[in-house]
Amino acid sequence: MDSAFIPEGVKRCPFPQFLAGLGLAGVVLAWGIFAMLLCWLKGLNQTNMNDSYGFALWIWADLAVIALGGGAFFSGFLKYIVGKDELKNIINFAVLIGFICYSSALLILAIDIGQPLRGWFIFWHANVHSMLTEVAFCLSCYFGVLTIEYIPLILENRQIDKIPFFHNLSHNMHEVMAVFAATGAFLSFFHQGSLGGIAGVLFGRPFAYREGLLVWPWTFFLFTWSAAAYGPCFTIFLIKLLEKITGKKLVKDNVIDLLAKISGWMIFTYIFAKIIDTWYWAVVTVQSKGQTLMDFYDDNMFYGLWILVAEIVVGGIFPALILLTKKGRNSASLLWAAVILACLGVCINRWVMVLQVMAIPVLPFEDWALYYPSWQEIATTILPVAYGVILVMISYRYLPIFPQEKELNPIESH
Amino acid sequence: MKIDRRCFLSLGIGAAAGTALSPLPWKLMDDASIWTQNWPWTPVPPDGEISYTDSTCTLCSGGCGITVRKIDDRVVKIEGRENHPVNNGGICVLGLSGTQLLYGPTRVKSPMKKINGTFQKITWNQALSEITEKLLTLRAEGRSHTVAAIAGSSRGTVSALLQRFLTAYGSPNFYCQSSIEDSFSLSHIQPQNNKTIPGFDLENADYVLSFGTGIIDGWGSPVRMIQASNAWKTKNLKLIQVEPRLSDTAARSDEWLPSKPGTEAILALGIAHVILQESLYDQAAIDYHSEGFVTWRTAVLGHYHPDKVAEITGIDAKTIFTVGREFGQAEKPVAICGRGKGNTPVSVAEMSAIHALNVLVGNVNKKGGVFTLPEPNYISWPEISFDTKAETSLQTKQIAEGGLLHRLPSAINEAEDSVTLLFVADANPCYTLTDTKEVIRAFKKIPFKVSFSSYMDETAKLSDLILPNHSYLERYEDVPVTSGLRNPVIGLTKPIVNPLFQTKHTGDVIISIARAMKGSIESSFPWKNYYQCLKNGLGQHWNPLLNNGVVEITYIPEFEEIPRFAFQIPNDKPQVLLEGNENKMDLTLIPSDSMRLSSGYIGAPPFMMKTIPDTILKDNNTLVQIHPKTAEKLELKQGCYAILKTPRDEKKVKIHLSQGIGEDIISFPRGLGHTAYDSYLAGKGINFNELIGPVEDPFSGLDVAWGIRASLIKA
Amino acid sequence: MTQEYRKEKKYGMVIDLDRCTGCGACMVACMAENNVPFRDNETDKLKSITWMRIYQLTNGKSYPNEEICYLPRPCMHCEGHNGHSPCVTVCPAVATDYDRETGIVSQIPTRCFGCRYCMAACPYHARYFNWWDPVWPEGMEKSLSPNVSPRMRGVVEKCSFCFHRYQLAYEKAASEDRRELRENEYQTSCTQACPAGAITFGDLINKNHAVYKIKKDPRAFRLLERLKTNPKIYYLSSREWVRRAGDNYHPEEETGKIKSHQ
Amino acid sequence: MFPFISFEWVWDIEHVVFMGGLWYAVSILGIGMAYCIIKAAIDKKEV
Repeated sequence: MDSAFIPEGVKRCPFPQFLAGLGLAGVVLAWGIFAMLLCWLKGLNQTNMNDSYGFALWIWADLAVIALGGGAFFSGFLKYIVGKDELKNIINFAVLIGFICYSSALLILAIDIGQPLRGWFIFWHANVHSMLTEVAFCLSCYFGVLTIEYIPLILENRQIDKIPFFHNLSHNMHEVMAVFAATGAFLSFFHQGSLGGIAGVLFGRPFAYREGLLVWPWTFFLFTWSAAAYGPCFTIFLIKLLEKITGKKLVKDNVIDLLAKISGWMIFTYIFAKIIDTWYWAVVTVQSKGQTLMDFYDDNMFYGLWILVAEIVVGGIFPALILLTKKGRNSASLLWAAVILACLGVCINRWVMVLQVMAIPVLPFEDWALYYPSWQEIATTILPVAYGVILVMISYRYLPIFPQEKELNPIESH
Repeated sequence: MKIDRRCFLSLGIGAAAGTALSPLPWKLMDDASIWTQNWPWTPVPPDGEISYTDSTCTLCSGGCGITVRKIDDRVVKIEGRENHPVNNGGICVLGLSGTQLLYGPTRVKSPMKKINGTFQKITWNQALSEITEKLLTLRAEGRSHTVAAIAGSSRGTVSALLQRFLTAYGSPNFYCQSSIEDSFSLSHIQPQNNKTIPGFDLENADYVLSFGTGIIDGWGSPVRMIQASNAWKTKNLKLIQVEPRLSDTAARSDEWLPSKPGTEAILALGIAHVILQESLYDQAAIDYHSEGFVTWRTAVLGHYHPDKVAEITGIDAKTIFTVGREFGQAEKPVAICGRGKGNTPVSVAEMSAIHALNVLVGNVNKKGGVFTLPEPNYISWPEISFDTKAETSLQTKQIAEGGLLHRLPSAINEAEDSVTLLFVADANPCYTLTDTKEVIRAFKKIPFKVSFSSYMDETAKLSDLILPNHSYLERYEDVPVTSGLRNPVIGLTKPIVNPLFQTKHTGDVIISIARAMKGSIESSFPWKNYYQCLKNGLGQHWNPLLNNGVVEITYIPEFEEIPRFAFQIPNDKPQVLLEGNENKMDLTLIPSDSMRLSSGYIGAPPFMMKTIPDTILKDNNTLVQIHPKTAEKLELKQGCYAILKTPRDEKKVKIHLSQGIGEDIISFPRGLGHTAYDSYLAGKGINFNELIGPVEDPFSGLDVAWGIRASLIKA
Repeated sequence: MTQEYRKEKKYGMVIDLDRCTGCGACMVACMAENNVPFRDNETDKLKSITWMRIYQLTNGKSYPNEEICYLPRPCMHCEGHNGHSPCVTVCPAVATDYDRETGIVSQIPTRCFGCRYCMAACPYHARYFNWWDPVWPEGMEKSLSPNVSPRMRGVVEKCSFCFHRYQLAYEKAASEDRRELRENEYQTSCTQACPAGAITFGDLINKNHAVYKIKKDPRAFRLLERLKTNPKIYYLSSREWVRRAGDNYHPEEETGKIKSHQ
Repeated sequence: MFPFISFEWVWDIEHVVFMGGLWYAVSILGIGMAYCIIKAAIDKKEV
């Protein structure tokens, strides 16, 4: 039925099955959109956020998807700047995931702010000292870059490609893509960093506050680093997941292996830096504020040292060690474990840097503030997932996302 | 030109690009944000000319001077009046929230009549003729004495007018809520047929021994007391607080004596024992001010040795000795009583035991001490004229024996048709009287109830006719203040704004009813209107009052006019016992007062509700305070629900653990649990008065219940 | 000192906790002055807008040795280092600013777009978000003051040291050809209302103002001084445990002895 | 945001560096895209 649009030489599921899948994701999407509209029309009283939890689930989701979407900029950086050419087989997908993650992040931000119609004030009345301004600028610009990187992919659709203008445009864009990618990497570096800076500059919150270099707290660099380290893991995870779902091999092992190895090194070095940072912070920064490490992990119902262990050891050291060893990378189950743990690790890190910061009392006479999200918050947080699934489904069906798919899955002529 | 897909696509993209480059989206974006900055549903208060007018607050018995800020004819803020003898610029949460009462949804906007269970608007003419007819019929039937009235206070012209009307009409059934002043008066021998009121020169005292008095929790004139307590801080004066609970006053005192609840009188006698034993008393002053000292002295020395007192009160003997000595040796020591806000009387025995300390050390009727003052009868009106009807029906016995309001509900419940018509002015008995369930049952038995309330309170809601008074910011009225001051003060409320609704001054309503009754009743009310009645009644005080907004009544009594304190020989158990079976209910429930809770007849406005901590009210639940050990015994946890049972009622409460209360005591916030007023107040928490009932002082008959036995069971 | 220097003011407060009775008058005075909205259920204190909030501190001892201290907490109007208060630096849209003329941290609700970053930055929880549209029951909007615009849903608000009072006082002074305000001409609503006289307000760097002297009282401390927020609210307490509750201390450290940054 | 236009603009190092970086990035993207589109249009005509 839609075979004219499906890339040549690949096999896709029957159209009704595709539609059913779309419908399923669509229902979840509709639920999310309903919640989103509630938040916009009735206001943020639809959430369980409060004056102690000005930042809550959404901001975590925002930071998490941006970290996970970091695979796009880092693979782009590796391919176009460093020159790891094998990654061209994965870059399309990385760009797609990045596009989904970043558009979701922007949407979440638009729901999260109390006055969405005034959101553009962040540009117009920009305060250049605010990390959030930096985030907004770099995030929107980088989203522009991702769109630019995604457009040629769309233009490669069989039908669109027939139009000479689009064919040429696609060609031209590929030619200058390195420039765009470089700009993207530059922007990414800053917005990933400034997202880290958001927590790090809070000198009123000893749990979040970090010393740093010039105007940038250490979390600035740690966030960039961790996004570059963990983002590719998420890309690998999704490729593996897609391969499982489609029952096809989509990317050659050597490509995955290369990305996994780079990711492993990145995680390893990141977690090393993170441990030093945590140690310095616990021993010097926190002490100077009259507090001790255990003030942040004690005397409440949820946050214990387990979360620090989960983030650094389980979600950091473990996946790093697996990905660094050839054996680990070659074992399907270990690779699965590594990428899942890594994704969890970075998500925990973002959680801690948002929600635990809010939970910890700073005034000695205040108590821990614990919070659970309302269904509207959960629905709007799941919304991007449904949206992502739909976009992946459509893109996978109609666009040549995986250049190696044809070669790996030859169709017997009919 | 053929419109194919290709063309369509290009057109679409072109259009999008064109629109994006045009000013349109930017203009829309800008307009949208400007719209959010001016949302039509977010009010924009109109600007106008600022003016300030002085008046007097009537929301509690404190009588603070206020300065009202207006923008054109709108009241926007109430502030404390500078240099006012009562509050000198200070103000409390209730006084500050007054604008919300003026403009709030609880106002009764016109006369209302209950028809088939719902209120309907009627005109003033209809309302007045209806009430007049009722009164005339009752009088013709010879049932004048079945008309009763409840007033919030026994003082002031409006209360006096109502009482005057009842008297002229021929009913002896005029009631007011008893107060701690009654206890004080009864512990003195009156030289004339007049009440004795206490005057406290607390600012000049140098040692304050408080028996449960909520000095900064709303006792006396609250703002003035807070100011006095700070004057003590500056002067390094010692404040000793005797109280079972760590109230704000106790927390602020120099020494908190956590006595067992209800044993205050015994502790006072123990302290007296020390003073007597160590001869720290002032014999000359005792002779001058009191009677019956010698026998009393023997009794106290015989029965109240600190060791024994320590056992009963839980305060160790050493402390009793120290306090006794300090009190006896201080230059101007003052002992005061009246639990919490002091709105409920204490037994005469307790009052005597405590005030005896002041008399012993001779700190009576002198600077820094307690004064015995005559009731300030400042209103001078012509004599009431009676017809024979009135004269005879005035001879009937009061429905509630001794004129005690707390006896009224049971009297009504016991006898049919004892009250056929009830007026309620400046009072909310269906909320403030204890054993509220019984009160409401009695209230419902009365065929015709008339409320003068400005607000739809519990009593107004249950009435058959509401004749709404102007709010205190819309009317003239004298505001007599005696509570805790050195000298009585008369304040004046003034109309700050024109009446917003179709309300009428209660004074005017009473006068017009009286005039419509004709005959001797009419001639007892020879005034055109309330304003004239007020002006004439205040005589010499009127001009200074009108000019300054406040006058102080300084009166130095002659020797023979001074009421003399009567030393009461303490019996074996001077403490008031609690209602309830000790074996079935082994906990003691006591109320707790706070400045942020309004427990009087005015319910808390929204601003005030905002200040209530979540350890007292959470959602619609009242939290009771208990000691962690009590909780452990009862298997209760912080924040859990429990059923609180007393002999009068049972309620579901939440538990709050506190180290500020002794074991086996439950502290319950007073002032919540309204069922009327607005959605900001109604249904929030539980009314303490529902859980407790009257316990009479055998000597005076006053309701002196200070708590009740209770049990707590995990819900 | 030059004329230029004299023009700069640092308005601040000294709150005497020995005098404060916790009566709540400052809270309501603030609400009434600043058109603070209210709702049916205000018992969730994490969603209840109280620019001035009173904390109840306890010494943590058991009955009958427990002690209570009330601590009123307005916005601290932190100066941070050279005007870099925790919230001002993070606001992406300059909706909150440190006014160098008065030392007041301003908040412009029409500029704010509700990102709540400033709330995350403030360790004192002095900032409040309008989770709901403010609604006044019919008729009660008459009690609103025109000097302070009611805030719409979705924006952050906080104590402004009654900045409108400063402006009104300044206008009045200007009309009388005076360049400087007298101490009593500009006082906040809470200061004025406090029946305990616990709050003193004035210019912290003006030698003639009461606060200038009182802040040097040995009982004085500020909240969380170690965080270098440099707040302009000083507290006085003669009780050591109260002063110690004002900051985080290691067990071996002596109360008030930590060298703080200026 | 815009020098000369926005009233918040201050000629200090922060604004110059931060906004400079921003406008630099935006220019690259804008010029790049413009180049691609125009070239594509021209190429199309030549086909």
